[in-house]
Amino acid sequence: MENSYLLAGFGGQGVQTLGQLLTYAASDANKFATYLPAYGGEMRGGTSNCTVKISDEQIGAPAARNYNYVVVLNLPSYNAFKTRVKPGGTLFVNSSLIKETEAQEGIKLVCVPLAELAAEAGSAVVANVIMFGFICAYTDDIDLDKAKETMLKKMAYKEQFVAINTKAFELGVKKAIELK
Amino acid sequence: MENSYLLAGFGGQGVQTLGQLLTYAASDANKFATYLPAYGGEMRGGTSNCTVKISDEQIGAPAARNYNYVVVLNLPSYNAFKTRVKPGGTLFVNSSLIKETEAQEGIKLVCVPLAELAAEAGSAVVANVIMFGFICAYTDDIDLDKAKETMLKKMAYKEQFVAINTKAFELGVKKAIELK
Amino acid sequence: MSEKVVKKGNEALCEAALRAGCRFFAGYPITPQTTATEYLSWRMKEVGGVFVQAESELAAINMIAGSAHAGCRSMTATSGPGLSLMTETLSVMAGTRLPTVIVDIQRAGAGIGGIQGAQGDFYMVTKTLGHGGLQGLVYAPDTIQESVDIIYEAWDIAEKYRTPVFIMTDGTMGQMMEAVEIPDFKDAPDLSDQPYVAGKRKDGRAKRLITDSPWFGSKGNANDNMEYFYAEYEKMYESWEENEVRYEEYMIDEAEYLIIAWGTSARVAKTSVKHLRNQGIKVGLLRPITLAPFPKKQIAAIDKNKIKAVLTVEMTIPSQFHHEVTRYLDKDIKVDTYRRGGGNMVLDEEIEEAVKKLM
Amino acid sequence: MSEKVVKKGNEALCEAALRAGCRFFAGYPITPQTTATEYLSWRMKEVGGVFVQAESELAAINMIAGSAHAGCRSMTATSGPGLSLMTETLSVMAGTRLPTVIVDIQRAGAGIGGIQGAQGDFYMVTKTLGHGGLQGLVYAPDTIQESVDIIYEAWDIAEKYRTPVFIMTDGTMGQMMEAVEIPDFKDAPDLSDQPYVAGKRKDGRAKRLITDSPWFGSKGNANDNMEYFYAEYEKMYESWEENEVRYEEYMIDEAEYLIIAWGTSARVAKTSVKHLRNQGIKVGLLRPITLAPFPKKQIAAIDKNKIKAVLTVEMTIPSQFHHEVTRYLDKDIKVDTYRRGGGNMVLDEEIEEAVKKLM
Amino acid sequence: MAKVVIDPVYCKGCGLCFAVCPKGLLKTGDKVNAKGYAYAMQENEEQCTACKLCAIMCPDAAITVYK
Amino acid sequence: MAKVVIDPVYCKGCGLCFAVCPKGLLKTGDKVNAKGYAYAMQENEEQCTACKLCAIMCPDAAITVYK
Amino acid sequence: MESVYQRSKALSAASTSFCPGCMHSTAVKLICEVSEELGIQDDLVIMAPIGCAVYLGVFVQFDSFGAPHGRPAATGTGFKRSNPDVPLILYQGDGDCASIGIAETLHAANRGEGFTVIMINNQVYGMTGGQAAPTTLPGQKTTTSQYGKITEDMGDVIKLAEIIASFNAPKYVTRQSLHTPKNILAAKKAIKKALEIQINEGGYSYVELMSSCPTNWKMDPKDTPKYMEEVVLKEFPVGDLKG
Amino acid sequence: MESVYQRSKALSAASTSFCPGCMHSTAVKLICEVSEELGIQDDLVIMAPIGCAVYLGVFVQFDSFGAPHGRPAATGTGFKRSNPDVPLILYQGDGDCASIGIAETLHAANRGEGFTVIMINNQVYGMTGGQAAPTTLPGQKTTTSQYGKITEDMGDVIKLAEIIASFNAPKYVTRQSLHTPKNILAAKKAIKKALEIQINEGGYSYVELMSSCPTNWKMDPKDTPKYMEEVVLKEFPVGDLKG
Ligand SMILES: Cc1ncc(C[n+]2csc(CCOP(=O)(O)OP(=O)(O)O)c2C)c(N)n1
Ligand SMILES: Cc1ncc(C[n+]2csc(CCOP(=O)(O)OP(=O)(O)O)c2C)c(N)n1
Ligand code: SF4
Ligand code: SF4
Ligand code: SF4
Ligand code: SF4
Ligand code: SF4
Ligand code: SF4
Ligand SMILES: [Mg+2]
Ligand SMILES: [Mg+2]
Repeated sequence: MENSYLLAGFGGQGVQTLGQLLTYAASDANKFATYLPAYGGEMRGGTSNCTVKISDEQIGAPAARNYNYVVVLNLPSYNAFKTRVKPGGTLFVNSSLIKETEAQEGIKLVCVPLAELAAEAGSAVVANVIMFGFICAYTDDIDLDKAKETMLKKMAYKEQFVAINTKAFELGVKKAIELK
Repeated sequence: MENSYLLAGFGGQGVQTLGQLLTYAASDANKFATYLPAYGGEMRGGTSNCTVKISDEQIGAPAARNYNYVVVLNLPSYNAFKTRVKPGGTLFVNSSLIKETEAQEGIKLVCVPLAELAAEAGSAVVANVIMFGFICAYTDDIDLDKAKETMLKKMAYKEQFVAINTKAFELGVKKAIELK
Repeated sequence: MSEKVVKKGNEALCEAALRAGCRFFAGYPITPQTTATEYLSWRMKEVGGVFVQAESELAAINMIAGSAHAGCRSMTATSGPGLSLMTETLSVMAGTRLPTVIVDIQRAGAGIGGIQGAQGDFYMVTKTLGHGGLQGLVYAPDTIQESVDIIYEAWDIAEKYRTPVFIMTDGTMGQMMEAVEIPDFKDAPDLSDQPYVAGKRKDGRAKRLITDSPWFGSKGNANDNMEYFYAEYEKMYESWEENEVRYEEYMIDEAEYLIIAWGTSARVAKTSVKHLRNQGIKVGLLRPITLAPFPKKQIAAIDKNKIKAVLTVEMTIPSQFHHEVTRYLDKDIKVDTYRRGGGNMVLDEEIEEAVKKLM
Repeated sequence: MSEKVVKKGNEALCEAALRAGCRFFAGYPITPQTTATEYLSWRMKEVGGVFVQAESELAAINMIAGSAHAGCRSMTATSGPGLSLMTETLSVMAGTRLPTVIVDIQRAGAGIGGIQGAQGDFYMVTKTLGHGGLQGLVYAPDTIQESVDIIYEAWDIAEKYRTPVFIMTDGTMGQMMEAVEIPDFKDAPDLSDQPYVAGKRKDGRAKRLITDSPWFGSKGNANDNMEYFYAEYEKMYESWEENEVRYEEYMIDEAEYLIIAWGTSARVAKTSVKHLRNQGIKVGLLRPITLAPFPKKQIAAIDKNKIKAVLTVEMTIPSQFHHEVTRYLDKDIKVDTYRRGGGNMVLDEEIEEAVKKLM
Repeated sequence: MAKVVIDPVYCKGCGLCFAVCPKGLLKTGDKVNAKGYAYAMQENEEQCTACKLCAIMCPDAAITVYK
Repeated sequence: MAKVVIDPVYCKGCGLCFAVCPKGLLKTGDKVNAKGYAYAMQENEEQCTACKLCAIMCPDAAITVYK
Repeated sequence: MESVYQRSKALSAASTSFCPGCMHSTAVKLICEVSEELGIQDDLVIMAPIGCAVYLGVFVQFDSFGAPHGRPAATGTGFKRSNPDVPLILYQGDGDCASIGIAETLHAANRGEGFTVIMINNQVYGMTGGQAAPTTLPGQKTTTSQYGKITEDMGDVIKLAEIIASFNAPKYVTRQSLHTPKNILAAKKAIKKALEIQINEGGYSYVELMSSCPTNWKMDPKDTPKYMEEVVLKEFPVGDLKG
Repeated sequence: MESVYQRSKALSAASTSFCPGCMHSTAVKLICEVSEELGIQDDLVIMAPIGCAVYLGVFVQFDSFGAPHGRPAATGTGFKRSNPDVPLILYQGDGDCASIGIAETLHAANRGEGFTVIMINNQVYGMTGGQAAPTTLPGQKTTTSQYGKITEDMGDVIKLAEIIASFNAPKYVTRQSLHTPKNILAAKKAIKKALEIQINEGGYSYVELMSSCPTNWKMDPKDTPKYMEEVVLKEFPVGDLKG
């Protein structure tokens, strides 16, 4: 089993951290995982994106033509990447910023009201942690407890962040279960 | 017929000009001719030398292992190049500066008292022109009249030099005929 | 004890370099190498080494030469444009036979080109280090793990042969993260007895003259001496072909089709091989790990009676690696190439399609 | 009217460049190129052109690029170490496709090496202009006369293909004198309409963006656009193999032995061929005049039923040209090489001995 | 009677114009342009003196000043 | 009682020492060394004051000064 | 109502690729405005650097071409010598001009080549992600000086304008800043003067523009003017240095 | 009789390859004498340049190595940083140091690398046969300025010592001359001071030595001191510039 993810958003939305979290978590769960950022000058003033693959076997290309899961957190990303979902795959959109979405044949569209969830968590900064929880719960790629553990190890370097990150993660998980 | 020359001496003795004169003269006489100087940093504080080939046909390498004619104008050149004469070839030594010479088997040794001849010509500067005349007359590679013409064209850019260069050339020729 | 971590390719490589005893790094920022320079800018100090952000790649390469002359394990990392600027000094190093490590994190295209991973420096690095025709050893890992393992022994090999060693990765391998086992710290040997190391003359040893060794030899006059040494170098390069060739054979059992690829292309091709095998197509992969020496014999040994066709894969246009492979491949074997240029990565599905086209 | 003179190789070449319409030269002194720079330092002014003594070769090559962007026929000349310093910009020029002329007056060895003539820049110039794998056209005359004739049309070809053109001579050819026919002055064409020429926008023409053309194309996103152009470049290079290959066959009638050599080596080999023919040995010479495109087909066409053995000759060790020849030569033909290194010139008698050894 | 017009195509919402307006008329708007930037807007237009300071300051030449 | 000794191995006959000798004791000799240089010699040794100026001036460290 | 300030016609329709609040955009805008005012829009040629301004040619309505990182001054020399009548601007970053390209920069200035250098001093390598430049301030944190720049280790601040002003050949050498409207107007005047000298008398001119890199300074663009005023300009005082 | 001046033991038995009267030999001699006096003969490492002094290592009894033309300051940086205890001299020509290598020279000086540069200013490229250097005097005839150097064309005289002295990091910057015994003694003192600073305090020092190239100046060596006094030193005044 190999799953591929394309994660995209605006500079400040933390998609790189999101991609890295997925990779760390999958590795901690003894899976193979790769993370590849779009890097360098081309990002200037544009969107930020990265790709992640998670597999039971050694992974070849860390990128793909189309992805099992495409996660878009803002409108320009939606426009750029909405067609990059594999048949049978899922497109996650941040419905707080992306208001108008068209249904596409053969793929599943999942709307995540990220701003609302973040408000609930008490901070906009943890949007990517919410999304992390959401993805883990939705895709079942990574054991949820392991994922939370990894996230806390990487994100909660200060005691004060543990609670909010835990809450964010769980909000994401809850929402995923709801929408699944 | 192809003849090869190796000409060597001390920096100021004008061996490069000598080599070029031979090349100009042979070319003017519608022969093929090449001149190749030893060049660059390696000359610093050492001897100066060059090689000339004159032929009825297109010339290949402008240098050779050994030469038909080796002309050495000072002692270090004599020591360096005395063994580079082809069997049957000729070694011309400036006997004014090179006092002790050994005979070598199979080659001809010709001593040219260049200082004396230059004194006779009235200037040390024209030693190379003397040698030019000498070589032309000795080797018969180039028609003597043509050689003189070329020499005057190249060397006697000022009227006042015509006479002395002519004299130098002829002194060389005379000596060659004498020693031949 | 080695350590398993999830790290960026560039950072894992640099960490392994430190653990191999490298204590001098000079580099100039260039995408996609920057994360290497940035990492070492603080990490090198932690291990007591020297980090210099050079004013240019030209300066960087000469700095690591200077450090090598001091007996220190030194390295630089760069990408195509920077590597081109290093050419003159690379040829000096090959002439002086200085053991250093140069990492080329390739990006796309000639000139300014693009910043995405590519494999277009193959000829530049393998054919001749600048003018004069001398060479170095060139390694091309296909995973972060292999790049770590290779750099961990790179100086040992560099010092064994007194030669610059190249490690060629690319933007993809440099920027991506995956799990990797980083080996333990080991000590660099004392190199002060080496003929290229200057300073600290002990016990009245004679002075050393180490500029371009073929200059100061005793084999006749300057030309003949240089000629002698260069012929010796050639013999050394030939000995590499006997002793230092590395390659990987992947799922070649009963293969009827063979992919030949290196670095990231080969990594991707492995997935293709798996997929195709699952579809019952008997395909395998031959992957040169050393690009110089090139596995000439292994390629020449590919049996036309067993292999129906060969596909080379590389991430650069015009072809480079492909031409090198076909130089040695039996002329009777059908061969094609699949390439991407401009910084586009080859993808497993693309390779699979290309193999099927050959069938 | 052309003019017959006895001139140094470097000076004859430079004079012919001026007559071909070159009006910008930038160079940095390096033996054995210095006489070219020195000659043009005064002579360029006489014809109304610009001479710049650059602060380095790196500056020189960029200066001639700038002059080409101004629509001027520009050139530089250097030797190995200087050419290595130009590598990055050569790759830029190949990418931007700038028509310029680069003369490499080769000297011996890698690094500082020696200053005597040699042929060790073969790979560097023919395999890839630095990183990224692009190429230029490469000419290798074997006499001063041929170097004059080639440079006289060099810009015409450079402009036809929009490519840098290389002329490879060596210290011997550069420093020696012989009689040569120098052609008449001709006018350079007006290049202001060329897409790489900036300034003087007339009649409201649109602005031009000429940095690295593969950057600003319209073939999809940045990567795809670059990929497209590089594939086009490859096609152009392949077209050169059809249309631009030049070579000389010398006394090959009924030849049983064939020497393959270029530049000064080939010049010397001609004498050997004559000598051997006089001795009744049926030997001929095949001489590539273009090194890129390389006369692959001509070499591949050498008939094993007619030719008993081939001898390659080159003035560099380790082998470069030899490997390129054997890549194309029928494997059934016996082949050997005769080489000199360290700046030693090959001599006709040496080649003759080498041929006889093959018999 | 003066005003400024901020072109949403060019405005990147950097806010450099805010502090230089002597009247404090400029602020982040509530709309986002195609690139995703919340571009600037002028409020209390009637107080604008067309002093041009904002336009001079604007790196992206997004401001046209009318008088 | 002083004097200088000029080593013909190192002297290149450049003459730089000639003008700096306050006594004018140095000049081109009549012998030529292995490299072909007419090397310098001291005359009127007895006038030498061992002032060392010649030796300081000599680029090639060919002069030893005795006192 | 009439417009009293509008977008220069010498700017392209395309928005620049610079980050929000980046004063590279300011510099480009000023060059365009000056070219309009001098009526040289059709003639002016601009060289794009390797750096954040690498796509410069896309944003302006001039012919443009480029050079490898650090080499504009050499390439510009070749261009201008072959085309002395064409006004030429070399647009360069501080890394480009003062680090890798300092040899070409200084030698061209010393020869008095007839072009104008506009040097954007933002104290970092912007394009590659904020590494230290020769202009990085002592103590400044960058991605290669994560605990603050130690000059003993990484070198002191290089003041290129001062070095260039010490040469005889340059006709005009100035340092200006882009952090306030007043400074921007002064910078514009300087650019104009430089181009006028180039066109009317010929000769070399150098305009260094103190600029910002909010992205790599990790600073809200709104905070950059104050930081520049209080910290940066202390190290890099503005004003004419020559001519 | 006792010898009161003799050939330094740090010199090799081999005669230098420099031309008669060339002051390269003087400079090498002084370095050897200083190394003896400081007792660092076994430790001192000297970098040979590409230039007439390329064989420097043959003439002295020190470990030596080289760098490509123009790059000694970078190579020296690598060496000295990895071996801070070893005294290091970079022996360079004016072409090497101020033309092709000016970037490396200035950046190393600005970083304050802990070595001593001895720069031989003979106003030409000696080794390659006397082409113009950045130090060539206005009007001076060389093989690339056969009618005399026109500074508008070939660039003004570059005064490297002055530029280097304008940096903060260098500890000692001086220009001395080798054309009279008095100047030679002063030059020797300067070399000694530079090495003492390097060894005792650490830091960068630069000693420029005005020198001759009788061969390429086409001048009898005997005439060089007068020419240097009357012409060269007018353009390049001697004395300490810093420290
Ligand atoms: C030879 C070479 N080395 C390195 C690079 C990578 N590079 C691109 S831009 C840049 C620095 C840009 O900094 P600066 O000149 O200050 O411009 P800015 O982006 O800050 O405006 C570097 C190092 C390159 N393109 N080429
Ligand atoms: C890259 C490169 N370019 C050019 C040369 C040729 N070259 C050798 S020495 C030299 C100049 C030497 O002049 P300078 O540094 O002043 O030393 P000098 O000989 O005058 O002491 C040059 C240009 C070279 N060796 N390498
Ligand atoms: S023109 Fe002046 S008053 Fe009007 S918005 Fe701009 S800065 Fe404010
Ligand atoms: S300065 Fe310009 S770009 Fe920035 S917010 Fe104001 S109008 Fe927008
Ligand atoms: S020591 Fe003084 S007096 Fe004696 S020869 Fe030398 S300079 Fe003259
Ligand atoms: S200065 Fe020295 S080398 Fe010159 S002539 Fe006098 S002793 Fe000889
Ligand atoms: S990275 Fe910095 S310099 Fe580059 S565009 Fe962004 S803010 Fe401007
Ligand atoms: S060429 Fe000039 S610098 Fe070189 S050794 Fe001779 S005199 Fe000295
Ligand atoms: Mg910058
Ligand atoms: Mg010099």
